[in-house]
Amino acid sequence: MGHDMSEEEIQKHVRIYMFVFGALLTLTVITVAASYLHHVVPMSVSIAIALLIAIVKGSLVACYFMHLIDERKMIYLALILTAFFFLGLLLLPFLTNLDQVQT
Amino acid sequence: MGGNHESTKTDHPEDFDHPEEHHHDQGFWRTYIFSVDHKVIGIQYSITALLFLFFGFCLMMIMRWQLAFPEQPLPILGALLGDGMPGGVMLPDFYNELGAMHGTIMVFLGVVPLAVGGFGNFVVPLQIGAPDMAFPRMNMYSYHIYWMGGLIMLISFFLPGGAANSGWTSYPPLSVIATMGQTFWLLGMVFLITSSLFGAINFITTIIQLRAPGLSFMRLPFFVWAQFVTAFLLLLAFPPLEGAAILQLMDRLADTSFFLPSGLVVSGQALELSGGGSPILWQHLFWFLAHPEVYVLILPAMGIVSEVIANNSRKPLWGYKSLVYSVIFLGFMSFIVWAHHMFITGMGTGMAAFFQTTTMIISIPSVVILTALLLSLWGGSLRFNTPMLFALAFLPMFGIGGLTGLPLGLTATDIPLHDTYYVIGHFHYVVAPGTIFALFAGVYFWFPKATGRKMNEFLGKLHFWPSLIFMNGIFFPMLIQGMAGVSRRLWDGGATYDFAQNVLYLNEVMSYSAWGLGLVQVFFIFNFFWSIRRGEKVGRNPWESTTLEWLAPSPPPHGNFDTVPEVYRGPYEYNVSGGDKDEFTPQYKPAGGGE
Amino acid sequence: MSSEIPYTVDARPDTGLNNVKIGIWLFLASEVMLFGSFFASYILLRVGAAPGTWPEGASILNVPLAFVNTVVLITSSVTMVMAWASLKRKSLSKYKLYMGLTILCGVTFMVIKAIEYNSKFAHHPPLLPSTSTFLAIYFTMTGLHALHVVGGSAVNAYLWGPGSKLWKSDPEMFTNRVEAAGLFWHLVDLIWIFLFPVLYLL
Amino acid sequence: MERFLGLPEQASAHAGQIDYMMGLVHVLMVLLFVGWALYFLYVLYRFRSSRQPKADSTGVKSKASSYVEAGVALFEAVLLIGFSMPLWAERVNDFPSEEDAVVVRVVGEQFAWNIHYPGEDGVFGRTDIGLIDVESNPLGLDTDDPYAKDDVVSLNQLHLPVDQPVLIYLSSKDVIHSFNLPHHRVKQDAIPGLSIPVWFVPTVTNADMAQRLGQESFQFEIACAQLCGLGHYRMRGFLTVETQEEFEAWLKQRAEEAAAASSADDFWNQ
Ligand code: HEA
Ligand code: HEA
Ligand code: CUA
Ligand SMILES: [Cu+2]
Repeated sequence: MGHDMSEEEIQKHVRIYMFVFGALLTLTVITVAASYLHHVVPMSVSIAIALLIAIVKGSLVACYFMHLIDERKMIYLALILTAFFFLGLLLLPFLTNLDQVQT
Repeated sequence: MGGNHESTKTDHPEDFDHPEEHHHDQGFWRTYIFSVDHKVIGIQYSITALLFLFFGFCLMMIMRWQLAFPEQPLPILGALLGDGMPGGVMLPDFYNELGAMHGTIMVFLGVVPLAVGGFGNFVVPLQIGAPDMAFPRMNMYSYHIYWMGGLIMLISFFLPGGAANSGWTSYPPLSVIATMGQTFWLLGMVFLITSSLFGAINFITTIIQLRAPGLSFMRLPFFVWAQFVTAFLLLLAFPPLEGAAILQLMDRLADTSFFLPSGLVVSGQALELSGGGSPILWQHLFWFLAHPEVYVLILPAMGIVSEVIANNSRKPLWGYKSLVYSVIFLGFMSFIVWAHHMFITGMGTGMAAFFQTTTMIISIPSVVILTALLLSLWGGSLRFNTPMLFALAFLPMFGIGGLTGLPLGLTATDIPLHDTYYVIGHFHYVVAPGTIFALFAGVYFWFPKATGRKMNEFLGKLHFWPSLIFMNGIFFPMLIQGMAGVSRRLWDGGATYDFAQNVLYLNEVMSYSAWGLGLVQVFFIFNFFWSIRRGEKVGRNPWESTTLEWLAPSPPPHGNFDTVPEVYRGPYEYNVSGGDKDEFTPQYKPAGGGE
Repeated sequence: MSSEIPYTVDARPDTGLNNVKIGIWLFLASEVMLFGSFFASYILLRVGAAPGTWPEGASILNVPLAFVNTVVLITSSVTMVMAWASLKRKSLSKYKLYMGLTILCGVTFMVIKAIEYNSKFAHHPPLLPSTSTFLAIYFTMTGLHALHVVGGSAVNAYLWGPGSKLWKSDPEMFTNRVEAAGLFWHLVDLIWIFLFPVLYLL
Repeated sequence: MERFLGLPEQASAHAGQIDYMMGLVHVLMVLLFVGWALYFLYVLYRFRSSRQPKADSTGVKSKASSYVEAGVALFEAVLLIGFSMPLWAERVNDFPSEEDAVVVRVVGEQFAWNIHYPGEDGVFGRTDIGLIDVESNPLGLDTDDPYAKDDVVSLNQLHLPVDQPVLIYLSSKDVIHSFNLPHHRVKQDAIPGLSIPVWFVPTVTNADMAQRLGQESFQFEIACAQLCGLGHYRMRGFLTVETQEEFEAWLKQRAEEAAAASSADDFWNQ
């Protein structure tokens, strides 16, 4: 974020914040509501829904509250690197469980 | 807020403040203990880390007695070591404590703090022409957190049951049912990790932000590149171990069972646990850190060696670009090879194929780096001073260490070699005559910058040659023993086993070499302290070097440079212009501007 | 001072960033990896659990309370970003108001958390980390997250109180600090956004 | 080659393959090392500053080093795809069926190896950690289970018939151990909570090995390769490879001993 912002720009930002706030609240309600669905749909589906919503919410926070939507190249590079290793880390349990020697 | 952003940009650095004039007396505590000056912090780190290295080595020298002469009382010292050595004879538990602590201290309290905290702190800001690190206060904290972590580790020796005794790898369930020392080990690790994280953030920010005008990334000295990549490894690989340490602390203190499966029976007694955990999980989290960690041990060393070789071969490094790309690639790949330490845990074909392939791939950039350094020598005018000797010896020693990594990295050949002395031999070749030699090279090389005096050359050579011989006397026999199948971490060095009998004689060879190595360090220690006061006085650039740190006074004052340096060229322009006398063009020399 | 460090406040022209901004983002990257290791452990333990032994979060944990806490934390994120925007508008009083609200939210979150923990301990038989692996990972992850909330709130409180004096002498540096604290606070929020469904709902 | 490298004598069907590959890797290593070392020594001599007062900054132009690097990469690829992966697949995929193999359960504990044979019926009896008794029932075998009646249990004594595939189910009671048969090129961690299969074909009996080495007698050893506590160094077991007849005789004898011991127990319990 450059340091000189005009009043209008700030106004615009604030409007976006309020919009994101609303979206986050709505999505939270949806997640909770959807979690009661799992008696109807299979577990895997409800896991997918919950995680999908969480990812959308997380992205909203990151992009707008944390201003990632317009950040500098250097920060993107560092975060892409992190994201890559983070995914590697999450892969680790699957690697372990799926590939244990068995007869 | 001085208007210093202005002055960094100006082409007339004369109006930059002169540090000396502002040097007010800050008192002993602020100057030497709670200093925020990167040079003081670097020296604090270096001395503390050297002491830890020496301590870690002493632990090993005691262990080597037991390995050479199992169950014979250790003369003199044995009586002083208390409970672990009744009558001077080492107990198996005490052996395990010493082994675990040797590994931990060498890696986390010795080499990393010296290579990164010490050399990184002292040299990096100077080499990029910065007045200090980006966050000086955080820098100070990271040193103080470091020694506290070290202190916790030391205290653990005096606990009932002694220090941690489950190896530096701390595999559960063994580590979870171990004595209280393990709790301290974990706490200590949390401190050390936190300290390293602060350091890593600081280094990355410093290198991105504080490069002098004109110093583009591709003009950075290779040492800075190595530190840059190292910092990323620390930043991203350490947190998972911190997480794992927290989980293991929970297992030990809150009776959870993250790493404990159901149905454990220890000494015939079923453990009361909720169970359901996984011992392999720890191994994954540990090695997710610890493999990048071993590159943390080697990259700064490669950086030091490159600086010393460029300087003392008096010519540009061969293939600077390929060095830089290799080191970046190496850093990147080091995150996806971790499970090569776990081939024997019962790994299926898919995972084994993946991890041995990545392991073979990661050996290629190492080969490229070594090749570039070797080719750099061709056509040079080699000066064999002490730092150069250590740097040169690094090459074949790292060569042996690296090459022995190959049979370990292939699953089929890892079957007989895993957890034998072959592994111990492999990595000691890379860390001891490899990294330790590089660090020695660095000490001899930058000592004049830190103190304004050179270390004694004759003593230096007296230190180097026997060290080289003894190092090989210790570690080559390990490869032989490992081939013969002798397991590591054996209290009696394998004497129990029939199949080990015909390589047992090597235990004595190794032990005598280790004590010999210990003995000749006296030359170094003496030289070090003697030279601080009595060494030959030198000017700013005793080695006739091209990089920026040699522009600053020796020792550099607070704020480092008289004026903000500007950079006009790449890092290693030795003898690039004609003539038949040795010459060099420092990075801060403007284009066309002759002598 | 002679050794003033460049770009502590102003952006370096070629990177477009000041030191604090890079520093805080790197720190956040390491935090992501830290929590990543917990999420990885969670997955591994859950996938590896004997069939039928992994409880459904909602059957043990209190979803309504956690829902309220989610709302509280999201709100605090908004007030945090509003606090920063107020500084951009050069209004310290507005800033104090929003920052105060953020701190209040943080405290509310902790109070609710404490109620939640207490009801677990008071349960018969008590539900402790050692009761089951699920509870173990629940307490560890939420506990560590709670520590982050406490730490973040402490920083916020400092910036609300004594730290805000800096506004007078160096408003830009102060704004940068608030921004950095904000980034940390949003990350804490973001982590909770994932913790909530993963632990409570699935 | 295994002689040259100092590996233990080979005693299993796959040992030769592993050793062959071990030889190949070491040939690559030695070639690289010696090649570079010769270059290195020459350079140190040729370009010392007294002989070469001014460096020539041109640098090496030859492409030879790139070819060497490419060669190394190629060699590694061959080792990987041609040797390591197939060998590994054979070890962890191609398990013999339980009918064709001698099936044994090996359970590590601090600091001993419990060996458990299923007996005539080929089915392991039920075990329960509640029944474990350090002295009399280290495995916690449930003697009321009909499958358990004929099971044979021994401590640190693993007997196997020669030239027959062996399928071992490896686990541990307490901490991680590692089941290492140096002569058979077998090593596998024993991890509590998991039962990990290992297989191999022993090809040399104790007696043959004694003869090969010109010794009076010979005993294969089981070593523990993973740090497991203060007795790690002495967690040594014995493997006896013998003819089918000897093996069966031993099993029978063990079964009788066990029966005698348990009836003695009963006597004292009355
Ligand atoms: C600085 C530390 C360091 C470095 C750089 C390396 C480098 C490598 N390591 Fe090593 N390793 C360790 C430290 C290190 N290692 C440690 C500490 C352990 C044990 C941990 C424990 O269990 O306690 C270990 C264990 C270890 C294992 C696990 C073994 C086991 O437990 O079974 C494996 C397996 O793949 C492995 C592989 C490799 C490989 C392929 C490389 C490659 O990167 C090497 C590439 C280099 C080369 C191929 C050299 C090129 C040489 C030339 C070009 C010739 C030059 C010649 C002259 C100059 C004459 N290492
Ligand atoms: C960086 C890592 C590092 C380094 C440098 C070393 C260095 C040495 N190591 Fe160690 N070692 C490990 C890491 C390291 N080691 C690890 C991780 C293990 C495995 C542990 C485990 O099983 O869990 C291990 C295990 C290990 C074993 C196996 C034990 C066993 O399996 O039972 C042995 C056996 O001989 C050994 C020996 C040595 C020796 C003789 C040195 C020598 O090379 C030491 C040389 C040291 C110096 C030369 C220091 C000199 C310093 C000074 C002189 C300071 C001067 C001070 C001032 C000026 C103030 N080490
Ligand atoms: Cu069992 Cu080592
Ligand atoms: Cu590794």
